[in-house]
Amino acid sequence: MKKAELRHIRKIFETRGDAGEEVRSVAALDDVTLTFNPGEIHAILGENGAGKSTLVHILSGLHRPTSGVIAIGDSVFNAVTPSQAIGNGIAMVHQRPLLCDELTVTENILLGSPGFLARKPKAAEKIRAAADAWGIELDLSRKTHTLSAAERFYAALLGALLRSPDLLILDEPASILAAGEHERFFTALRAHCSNGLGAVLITHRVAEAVRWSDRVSVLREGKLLYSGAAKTLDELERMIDPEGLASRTARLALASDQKEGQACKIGTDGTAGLSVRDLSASPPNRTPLSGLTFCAPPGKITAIYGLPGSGLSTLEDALSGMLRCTSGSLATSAAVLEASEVAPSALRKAGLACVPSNRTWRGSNPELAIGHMLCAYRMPRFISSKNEAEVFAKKILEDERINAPLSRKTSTLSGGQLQRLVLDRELAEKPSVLVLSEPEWGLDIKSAAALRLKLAQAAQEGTAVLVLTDNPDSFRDPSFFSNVLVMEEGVLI
Amino acid sequence: MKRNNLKRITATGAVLIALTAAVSILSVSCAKKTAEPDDASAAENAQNSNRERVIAVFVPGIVSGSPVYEMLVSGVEKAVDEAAGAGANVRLQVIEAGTKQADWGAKMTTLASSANYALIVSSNPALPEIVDPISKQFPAQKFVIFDSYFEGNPAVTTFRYNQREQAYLSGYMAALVSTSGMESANKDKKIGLVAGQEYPAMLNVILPAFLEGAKAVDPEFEVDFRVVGNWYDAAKGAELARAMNEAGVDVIMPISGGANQGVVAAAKEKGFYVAWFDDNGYAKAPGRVVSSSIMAQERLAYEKTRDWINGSLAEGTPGTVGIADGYVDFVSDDPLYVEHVPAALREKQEALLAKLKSGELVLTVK
Amino acid sequence: MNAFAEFALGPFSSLWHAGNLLDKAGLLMFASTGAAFALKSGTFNLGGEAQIYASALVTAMILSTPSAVAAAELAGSGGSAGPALFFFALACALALAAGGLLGFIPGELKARFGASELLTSFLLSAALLPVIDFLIAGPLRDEGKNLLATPAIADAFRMRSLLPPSLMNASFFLACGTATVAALFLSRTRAGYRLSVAGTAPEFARFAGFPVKRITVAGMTASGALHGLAGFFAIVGTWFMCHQGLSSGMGWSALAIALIARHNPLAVIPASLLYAWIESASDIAVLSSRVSFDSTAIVQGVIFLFISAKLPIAGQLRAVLKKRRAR
Amino acid sequence: MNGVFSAFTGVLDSLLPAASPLLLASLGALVSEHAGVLAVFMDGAINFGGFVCIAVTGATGSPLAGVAAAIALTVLLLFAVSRFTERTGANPFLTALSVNLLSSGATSLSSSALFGTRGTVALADFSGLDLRLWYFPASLAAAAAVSFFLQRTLAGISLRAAGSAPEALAARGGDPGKYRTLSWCIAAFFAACAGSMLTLDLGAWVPNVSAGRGWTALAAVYLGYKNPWLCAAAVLAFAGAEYATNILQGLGRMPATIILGLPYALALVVFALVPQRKQ
Repeated sequence: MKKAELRHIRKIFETRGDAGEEVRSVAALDDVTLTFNPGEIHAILGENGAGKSTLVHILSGLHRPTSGVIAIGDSVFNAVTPSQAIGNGIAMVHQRPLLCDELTVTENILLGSPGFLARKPKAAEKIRAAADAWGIELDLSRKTHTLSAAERFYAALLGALLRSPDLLILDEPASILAAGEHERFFTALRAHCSNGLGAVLITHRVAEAVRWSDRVSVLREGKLLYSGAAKTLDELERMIDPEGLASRTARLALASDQKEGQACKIGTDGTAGLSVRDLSASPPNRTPLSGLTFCAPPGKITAIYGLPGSGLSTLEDALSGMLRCTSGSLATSAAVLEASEVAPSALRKAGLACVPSNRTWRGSNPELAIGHMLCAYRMPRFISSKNEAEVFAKKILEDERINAPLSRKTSTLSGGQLQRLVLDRELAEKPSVLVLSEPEWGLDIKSAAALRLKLAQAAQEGTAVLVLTDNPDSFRDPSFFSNVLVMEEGVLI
Repeated sequence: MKRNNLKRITATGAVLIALTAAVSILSVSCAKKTAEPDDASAAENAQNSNRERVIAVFVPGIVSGSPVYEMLVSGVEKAVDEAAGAGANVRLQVIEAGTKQADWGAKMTTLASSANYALIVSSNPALPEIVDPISKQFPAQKFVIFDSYFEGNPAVTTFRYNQREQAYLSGYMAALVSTSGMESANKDKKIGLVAGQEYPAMLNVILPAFLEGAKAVDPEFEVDFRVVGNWYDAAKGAELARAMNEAGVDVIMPISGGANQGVVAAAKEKGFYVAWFDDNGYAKAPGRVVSSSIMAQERLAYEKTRDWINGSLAEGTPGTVGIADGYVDFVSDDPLYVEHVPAALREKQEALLAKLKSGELVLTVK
Repeated sequence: MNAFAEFALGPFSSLWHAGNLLDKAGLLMFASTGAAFALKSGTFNLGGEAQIYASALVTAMILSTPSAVAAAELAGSGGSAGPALFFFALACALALAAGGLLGFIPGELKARFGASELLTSFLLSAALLPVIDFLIAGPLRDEGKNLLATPAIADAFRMRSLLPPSLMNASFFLACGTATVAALFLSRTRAGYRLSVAGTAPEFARFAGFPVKRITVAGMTASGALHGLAGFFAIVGTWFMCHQGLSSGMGWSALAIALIARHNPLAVIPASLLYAWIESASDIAVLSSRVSFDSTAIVQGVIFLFISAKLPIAGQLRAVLKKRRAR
Repeated sequence: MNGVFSAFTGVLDSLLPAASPLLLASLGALVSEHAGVLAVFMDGAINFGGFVCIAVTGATGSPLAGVAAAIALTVLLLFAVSRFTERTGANPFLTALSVNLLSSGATSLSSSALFGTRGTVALADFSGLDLRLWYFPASLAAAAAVSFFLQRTLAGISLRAAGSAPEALAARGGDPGKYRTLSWCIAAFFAACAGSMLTLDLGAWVPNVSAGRGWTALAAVYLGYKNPWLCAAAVLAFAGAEYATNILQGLGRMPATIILGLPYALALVVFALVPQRKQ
């Protein structure tokens, strides 16, 4: 088992602005030196954009450092390629697992392995053995586009494990796994690490780091603040969020709270908020919805919690109109829509806005200009050079302190920035209902707190906020929600 | 938002032009070799007080692989060489205009407008109609166009072949072979014609005359007429020929450019016979090609160009040439023909030829 | 160097050549604006050839109907130009409709059945080309002549040459205008914005409630109609009759130009000019028998190779240009 | 009964060999399609391969050497163009189109240099190979090989990933560009085989002998949902339609030229009506 080391790593990204703007350099990593030992779980903490992902991408060969070296065992590299990284025992499981949708699980796992023939039965045997060792259940012959998020994570994990790595990099694994699975997974990881496997765990969940890791490193704005034995929760949280934004939110939520304590009665109040009646849908290869009836009252924040595979993602698609429902209806203060009428445009007319879980491709698109992404609902019929839409978009960027020209592609934004912009865009429509799917997914404590502030504000202004989440951590502060519903196998229980 | 884009476009534009330039240098410098003799002769001419006359051969297609145009070019070439050898200051330039008919007009205009050419020679039934309006724009430009017929323009002189005679000869021989006892002939009174495309001369003259010739052997004869759709799909030509053979056709006349090769290949494989058209084709498949009715395009092009250089050509009138004056003929002295076609058939064909030559049988074209 | 200059400057050596270059560029511009339009909306129109051909045939047919001929005679003999104008406009409208229809069908098949428009537009084109060939060679041919073409349209319907004797006419400016309008439509209207968003980000467009299917159909239909415009002007401005094989190669050239222009209708203008220049230069080189067809094919092939390549030289040039501008 | 049977075998006799070059071509297009490359170069590559095959067969007298040279040179040409495309980030559609232009120019130039003609180059005393019977079985075997390659070899799996998820492949240490180039080379291999089959069958090379088969092959890839066996079925359907139109022409009921468009019209109808697989 080898030890891996990053020495004096510096990574500069160059961003180009609009015409006339000079090329600016942003240091994503600034002189970072870190050691990853075998047999250890090494957690890397930091807020969004602190450089956690860049750091492990350099280690796994997806990025080239601007300066500094990478030492693996006895070899020293200026930079590694992905295949060098794999060859030297470094395997990574990405936050959004990089899988080829057209291939089966087995084929995905075999992808990139040496040799000529793909001995699938033999490979499947090996994969199954690894899966058993980690307590993973997965149908290996399925094409990966039919898998749930957690299954995709497992597929990617098995792919990494089959390269028998010395060092396993895990990018935010917990954001995908449900509570029970989470526990089982980390127990297995712990066990394997005690056999000598090294693990790098990127996470924004401080509690997770405290509970499972042997060593913690904290990054902030590209600089390494701390690296050493795990500290207490408080110490670490203070290090990451010195302004204490997170606790302020909790107080705010309590102050504005007029809890109902129980589910609103169905069908009594269809004139405001969102009321859903008997909604059913049966999309292929996914959990069906069978007769969902619930309501999200105005001025309240309602949550629906469900494990992956509970039908929560089907519900998201149904509520955003991306999926045709077979029966039922959906009502807001502005309109009553039968299942056959539910479509994105009809929903928007009815005053419903949505922040989808897939921000990259559905809520936005990497190829789109930021301005075009923000003005989706506000483009005037004829676009003059200084139009309201442009003013509107500039204002949002200004409010979010994102210094980027409108013509830049959204692919240059960090995940957190994108999430904030999508939310702002939807909120700006002053919706009577706002549906958010996994709003805190990938957000650090600070950003998550800011998000909650915004949601609370929107609720105070009378919007019915509906949060769909499979992350139990969302309920660390249960007072934030006025009502929590639980979904299982396509029904609310 | 667009400014960035524009800048990129301008930059790429500039690069493109630079690159095009570089590539063109390469390619044109390769072509320069052919250009040199021209330059040399041009310099010579400058010293010569005798004004040079350039004859252009305008090829509405591509010379190579097309017997009609190959014969045209070599005929004109022969006349020009001969005249130049005798001290006349004439020169030849061959211009290929490609197969797209819509472009011929513009290309012909380019030639006419350049006023560089004393005479433009060409060959295609459709050309006079393209040339006529151009000629009105440039009345000084003279044209001689073979394989076509046009009246009423003093600057345009046309000659057409009696293709009815030519196709009649083929049809007659094909029917003779089909009814003979030759090993691959069958009982069906069916012969075939494979055309590249349907066009007026084909539908109005060649196809009917081919049938007419066959019916002269036996009135029960039919012609199986099929079309390839282009002038190059040889595999389709072969498929069509096979299908025709299955349907009882034992002699096929291909008039389909490059696709003729497909018919020949199918004939070798399946063992039916081929009637060749326009030039001598016996050697294409010895023993399989049983007929070659030709037009003497090379001779005609040579003679008329020679006459024009000498100033003895009757300009502005259309002429029709045929068997009687020897511009349409049947190749009967090829050893392969003599070897593979039974004497009885050859005699009958000779008799027909004699009747046509003597005027006993008259086949006029409209 | 001399030979190169001859090749490169050939198209500008006379009004005749230069005018024809502009005329060719104009026709290509209509068609490649159409191709760019389809690409922008996220579709691939491989049926351009038949769209041009069919519209050209329709134009030639309308303008040679007895009543159109009579109207042209009336206008020609000093009478009212009204009826002639009517037929001219009718032909234009029907050409647009014919091209549009041939774009609409693959678009609708995609929207309704999810059939790849890449394939359906190609198949539709391949199925129609022989039919049009047949119509021109057979029933619609000018019987009195040996041309494989429809009867020529009357003088009154022909666009006047602006650079006599060349073919160049107002259609070139109309083409530039069309490309500009298309560019403005895409960048300055909501419909154009939605069309290009649906093209680059289909899932986002669907999520945002844009009528993605309608946009697909509209993009393909507009693409077809713009190809149709090329067919229309090919008849009234360039050839005055519909020859067999009139559109051969034009559809593919248009697609290549649209790709060179990176789907941007405004960039289609210089790209068409560049393309027409290369073609004209090759043609002239062949006509003056400097080079053979083969070498021009190779030159064009090499240009195609390099035309979209991001070579290091390009980057350097860009840097130089930028420095200059900064100064 | 016997008559029907012999008619049927007659149909197969002409149908299957005619379908074979098309099947080979569509297998090539299929592989490149899987790697995310739209194989618009097929037509030019078939012509190029066919020419090399006839030229070398003529020079050496051995069709085997002809086929081998055809494969080698066609693969080399497309390899070079593909590397160029990858290295310079050029638009692959345009560079692929350039192959068609280069092929027509190069074959024509070398034809006039080697044989003094730019037209038909017929091999004297060469009457086609007596292998027609084997064309179709060989092509089917190629389909099996392609299917095996795509499904059962690691390179095949990587090639498919290079087309649908290049970033996933890159993260696993594979180079998508390398696999795209591989796909060009495989397409070149099949194009050369198809070209050789066409020209050896004719015993000659004819300019533009491929006559659009490269495009039809591309269409067959879509009709066959990118599956080798379904592609074979699509090719058979195409060839069947073509065969039917050849027969139809003989009946003389319909203008011959219109009939030429029927296979495409038929394919269009079939493709529009058959339900599409969801992406």
